[in-house]
Amino acid sequence: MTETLQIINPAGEKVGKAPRVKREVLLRMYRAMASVRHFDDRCMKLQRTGRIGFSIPNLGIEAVSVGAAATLDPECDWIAPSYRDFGMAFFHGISVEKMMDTQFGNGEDHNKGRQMPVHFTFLDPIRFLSISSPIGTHLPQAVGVAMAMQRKQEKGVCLVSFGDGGTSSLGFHSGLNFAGVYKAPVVFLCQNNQWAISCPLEKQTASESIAIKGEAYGIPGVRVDGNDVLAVYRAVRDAVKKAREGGGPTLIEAVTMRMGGHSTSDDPSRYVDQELMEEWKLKDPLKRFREYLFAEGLLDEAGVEALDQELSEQIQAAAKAAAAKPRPGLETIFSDVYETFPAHLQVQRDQCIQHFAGRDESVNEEGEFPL
Amino acid sequence: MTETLQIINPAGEKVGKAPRVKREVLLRMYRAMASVRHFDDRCMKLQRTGRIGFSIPNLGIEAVSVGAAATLDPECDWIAPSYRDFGMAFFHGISVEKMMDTQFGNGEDHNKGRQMPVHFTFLDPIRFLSISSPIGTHLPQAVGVAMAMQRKQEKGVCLVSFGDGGTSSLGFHSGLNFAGVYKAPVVFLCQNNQWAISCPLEKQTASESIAIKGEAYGIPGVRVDGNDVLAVYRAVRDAVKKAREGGGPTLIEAVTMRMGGHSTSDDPSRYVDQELMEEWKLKDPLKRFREYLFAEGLLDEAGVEALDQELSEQIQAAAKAAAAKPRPGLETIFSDVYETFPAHLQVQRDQCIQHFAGRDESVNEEGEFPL
Amino acid sequence: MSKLTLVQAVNDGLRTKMQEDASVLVLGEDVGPKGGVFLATEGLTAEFGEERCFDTPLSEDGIIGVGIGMAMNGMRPVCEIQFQDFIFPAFDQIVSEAAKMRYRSGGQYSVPMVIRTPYGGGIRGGLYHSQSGEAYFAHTAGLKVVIPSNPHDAKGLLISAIEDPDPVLFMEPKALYRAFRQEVPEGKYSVPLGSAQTLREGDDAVVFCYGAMVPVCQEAAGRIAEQKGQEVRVVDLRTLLPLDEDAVLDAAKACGRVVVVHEAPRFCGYGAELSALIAEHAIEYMEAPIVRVTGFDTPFPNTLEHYYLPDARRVTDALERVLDF
Amino acid sequence: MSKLTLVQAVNDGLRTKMQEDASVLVLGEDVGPKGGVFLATEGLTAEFGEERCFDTPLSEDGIIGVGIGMAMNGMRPVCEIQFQDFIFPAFDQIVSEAAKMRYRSGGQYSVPMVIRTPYGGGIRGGLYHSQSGEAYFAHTAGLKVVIPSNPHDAKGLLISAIEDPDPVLFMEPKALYRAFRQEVPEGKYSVPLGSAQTLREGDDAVVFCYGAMVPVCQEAAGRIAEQKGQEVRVVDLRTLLPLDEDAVLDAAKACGRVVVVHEAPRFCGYGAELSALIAEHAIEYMEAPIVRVTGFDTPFPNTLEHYYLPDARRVTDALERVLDF
Ligand SMILES: Cc1ncc(C[n+]2csc(CCOP(=O)(O)OP(=O)(O)O)c2C)c(N)n1
Ligand SMILES: Cc1ncc(C[n+]2csc(CCOP(=O)(O)OP(=O)(O)O)c2C)c(N)n1
Ligand SMILES: [Mg+2]
Ligand SMILES: [Mg+2]
Repeated sequence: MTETLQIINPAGEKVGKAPRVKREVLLRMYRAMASVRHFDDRCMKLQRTGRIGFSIPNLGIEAVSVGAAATLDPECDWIAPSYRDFGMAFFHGISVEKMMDTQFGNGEDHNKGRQMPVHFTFLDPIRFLSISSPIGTHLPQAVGVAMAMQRKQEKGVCLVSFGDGGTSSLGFHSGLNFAGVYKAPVVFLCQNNQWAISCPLEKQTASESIAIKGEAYGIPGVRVDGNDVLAVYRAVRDAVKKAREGGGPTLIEAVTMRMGGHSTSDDPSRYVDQELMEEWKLKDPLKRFREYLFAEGLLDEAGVEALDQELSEQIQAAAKAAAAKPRPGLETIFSDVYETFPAHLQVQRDQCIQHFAGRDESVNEEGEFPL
Repeated sequence: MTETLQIINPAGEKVGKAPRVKREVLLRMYRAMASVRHFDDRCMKLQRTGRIGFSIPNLGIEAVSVGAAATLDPECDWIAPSYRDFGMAFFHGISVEKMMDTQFGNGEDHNKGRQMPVHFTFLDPIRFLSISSPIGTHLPQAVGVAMAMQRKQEKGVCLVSFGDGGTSSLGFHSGLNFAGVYKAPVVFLCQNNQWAISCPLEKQTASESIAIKGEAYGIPGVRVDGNDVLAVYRAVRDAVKKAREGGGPTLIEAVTMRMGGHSTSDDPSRYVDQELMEEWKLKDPLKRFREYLFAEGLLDEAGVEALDQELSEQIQAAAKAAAAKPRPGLETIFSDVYETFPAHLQVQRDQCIQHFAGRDESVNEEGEFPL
Repeated sequence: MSKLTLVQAVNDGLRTKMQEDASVLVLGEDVGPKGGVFLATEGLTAEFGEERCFDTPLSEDGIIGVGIGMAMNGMRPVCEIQFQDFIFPAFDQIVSEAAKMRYRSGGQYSVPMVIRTPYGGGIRGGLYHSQSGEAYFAHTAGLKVVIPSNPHDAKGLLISAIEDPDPVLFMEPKALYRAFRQEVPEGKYSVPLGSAQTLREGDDAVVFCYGAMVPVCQEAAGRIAEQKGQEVRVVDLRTLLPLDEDAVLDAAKACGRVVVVHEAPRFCGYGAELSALIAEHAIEYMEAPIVRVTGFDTPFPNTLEHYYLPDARRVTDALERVLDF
Repeated sequence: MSKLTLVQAVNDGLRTKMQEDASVLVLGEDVGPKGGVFLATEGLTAEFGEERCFDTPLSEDGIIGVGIGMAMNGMRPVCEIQFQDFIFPAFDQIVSEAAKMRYRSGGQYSVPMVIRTPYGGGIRGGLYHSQSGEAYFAHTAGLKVVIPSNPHDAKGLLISAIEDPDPVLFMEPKALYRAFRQEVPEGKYSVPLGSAQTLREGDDAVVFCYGAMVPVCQEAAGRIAEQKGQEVRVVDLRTLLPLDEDAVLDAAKACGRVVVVHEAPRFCGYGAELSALIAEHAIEYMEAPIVRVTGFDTPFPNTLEHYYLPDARRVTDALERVLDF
């Protein structure tokens, strides 16, 4: 049986060997996790009030993305995130304003309003690869990023994150296979949150664990308590170090639970057992880490309150600002298809702009996202 | 480390517990293996003399396909073969004439001359699924065949065969995953012949073995000496029995060596080490089984000679007959696209027939297959 | 008769065939207890059990590959691909396998399977929840491609698709899933594959369309009638492959002015085939250029999707252009 | 200058760019020691080492997915897909990912990658070693699609493709790999993407073609000149996406009679786009139907492949039809 690494137990007590992490990094991790909690909550409300079209709950899984991201060096490492990885962006200091711009798809969104909410893309302060809706496609891409590092003799590592459902995708198979063969400096992080929309893990795969799937590719697999940010940190840190030193890839399974619907359009009561949710509520990763930091004397109630206050205000302000920004210009429908404009796109762009010029700009804006 | 099951050693001596197999079945197995050897050899010659366009060497791997096929019940079981499985057809009594028709792609070919040589399809005497060139696509199909059996509450099993290269395909991943989840009555047989064209196994996967890949799907993996027909028989028989009784799928790795080029167009001297070939020559599966049958008193030199004579004549006659049969009619370009003819295909068919009618029928027939 | 939305009609069609024929199965992501992300399969697992309507792992290659195998062994699987945008991992199984099985086996094996999938814009789904990929499939001999535009046809065409002996890609215009209700007969009836339908008569011009563009074109035809007093024929193709070529050529010849409309990008889109067919077989009847109104040759945007999608204004403009030529 | 076959010119183009630019890499099945099944990559591993020309596992999804990642991180990968027929497992990576990366990331990431693949009939390869899938890709905004018809263009276009900042599908007509030799300049030169070439002048009719159909059309044009004394213009498109629309429309207008030729099936094939373009922008110049000569709407057969493939006779017949209209 695959073992599960744990350092802080659900009560916040230290039960394993804690990794050495600087005080300010620990606090940064806590701040990132709290930011996710606030940002997520705000996005749910924005969606319910019709201000944004869609979001992806991050409730309950904050430790996975933050613990993993905290091990990376933004100078040389890359992240190939999933859509449920707000924490990776927050830890690396991507601003809430930028993230809100994507949530609103406004004219200052880095994606120019072309993607749905939560499909973030950033170059700075860390390479944060363009999130794609098709599941699993980014795994071989991450391996390619890592193989380019090998060829450039850089020290970087690529961290790629995906869900339990993602293990069934084609990209999982080809990504891990290539990584194993070429010993690519890549760390595969599976956020096993028990569900792929309504599909429970046992209908996703009959394997004993996700970690064990590494065997099929000659890649060591490690399982950690995904609600324990230090356990995630330690496992990913070791894997990153190994990859950086030429030791090849690792597959890490972080066991957690999606504590909300799949997305703002999902009603999990159709398929999730309420008792199970109650059990998992007791394992909350933010509370657990907070207890730990209290016990270590690194944080106190007042600090938590001040932080919550600050984040809540900051995020509300960012939402307000993002909502006020104009939508992208019509020309953004046509730019970035290629680096330069082929003739037929010039014609289409000009016709489109002409078509709407002088006409009443209001077009049908209905449509609700179902998923 | 994955263990390797062996029953007859390279010297033909019994070193493991032989499965109970009726005398006539053993002899049928030997006959099928010898048929493959002769058929294969004849096809090489037919290709070299330009009579057929292409073939796939089966030299050295005869024990895998015959040992596996011998465990099946043609009344209820299905085969989803690879192109390197002549032995499966021979064991089940598919006639050499029919096979030669496909090699020549003549008008009596069951595929109506539409596929390349070696892409056999049969319904009788056993369901022998249409071989496809794209690697690995037949794995989920075989699982689907098996899942249909579950739903019809039939006792059948589907045996699906593929190469070591096939383990990297998308179909391997989705096929094994679905089979594991639904406990489909399917047996996955990997003919690990060390090469995918010029790609050696260690560049195909970093896993310790192919058998171990089953772990990723909750499917037990078994490794057998693929040059030992009784070892293959025993492993597949057990897996078939288990599947038939509702115990779910098994992955079997039969370790062997491709003793020729990938195909008639391949020159393996560019990438295969000659010494390795010499080593493997000593492990020849046909010779090994012959020694065993000699030792068991089931066969003698005279019997072998008579059989060789018979097969050689039969196969040469079949080739001659197949060569003499007319090519498929022009209308076969257009039939079987759908069950019935849509209007546009009727028009295209009529135009094509009219175009060639009364004209000199000779068209450019050049082109040599490179692979 | 009851008034159903398009997605309810799909559900009704599935239920009708599952009741009648035990070999009809439904499989796909979230089609079970959740009932599908659009609720097209709602209640089927409850009524028919897990053996007949079941959730699959997240693998479109697996869904279609397994569906093919089941179809070859006596079942009539209806595979759901959650969004048409996610069909591409199964492209090989569809194009190389399902479409070619009967042909390559000399007719020994066949794949009577339906692939249902919602397509098109209108839900703020961005690049990957909005695409119209019909042209990728309509180029594939051996497949049939069907797109209904209303609840009545949705149920009737789906029943025909399930009964068809060959693989059918059944694309459902998600923008119309709940756009309106229509009387739909109870129980079994069918609308034949391969036959277009004229939804509005007219001789001054003809607009060819399908799926979610049908109401858009009907609105445009109405505007032209109102504004110019000219009558535009609206032809809903319903089956894209095999195409009802006679219906297309007859209408083109009768009207002499043609507009072709779809949401998908223009370049090498399905509309090109319609134009080409007419340019080959009816060009001497043409009194104006054959104009296409389509999505732009870009990926599908998000915030600006309603500027990307053809609307009644763009279709009206094109009709005016051919009418005034 | 040296006389090279088309496949040698491809090899020379790869070598030239690999010598010049250390970020250029070659990956694919059997491209290493074996040199590719057509020997297009022969000698590259020996010259540049395993890091720069390497064999991959049997996974097209992996080849393209890994290629995309490398391209995003500063490399210029040239991925080989052994036969175009086997590209479909990578369809999702190509169509959903490579083609849309620049767009969806607002221009933050891009994929300067080339996918080389042999396509088309002529080697008795049956359904799965003969297909011409250009239409599946030419419908995809964000991709470029290039098909050379001779050794000179093959090298020059390949160099342009490798230098292009966007993903390019480079389809090589395997029927022409060793069909003839041509003078090919040594070292670096380029043929620009997006520009068609007139290979034979004429004003009586024009035939549009690409790849392996180019010599077939040239032969047909020669026959028409001989038999009827009429001059047929032959235009080799070379780049299918973005298409040189001006070249197409100018030639169509100048000649008034058009034939479009490709090996791929007709329905929704690339030829439809050419017809549609002309029917929209130059219909008033047309003096005859726009005729397509193509593969049939069936899978690709084996024994009868030479009855399936368009040949000079079929093209000549079509030219006669438009000339005599
Ligand atoms: C190829 C593909 N198929 C289907 C979908 C629809 N879909 C979106 S998310 C999802 C479930 C993903 O589950 P998992 O990988 O566990 O990630 P999680 O949402 O739990 O974080 C599905 C099926 C998709 N996006 N891509
Ligand atoms: C999807 C796909 N990619 C590439 C090929 C070309 N190809 C044909 S056989 C082969 C190697 C197969 O190796 P393996 O699975 O080990 O089978 P073996 O030939 O050794 O029996 C390759 C790459 C193919 N047929 N299908
Ligand atoms: Mg999950
Ligand atoms: Mg092999």
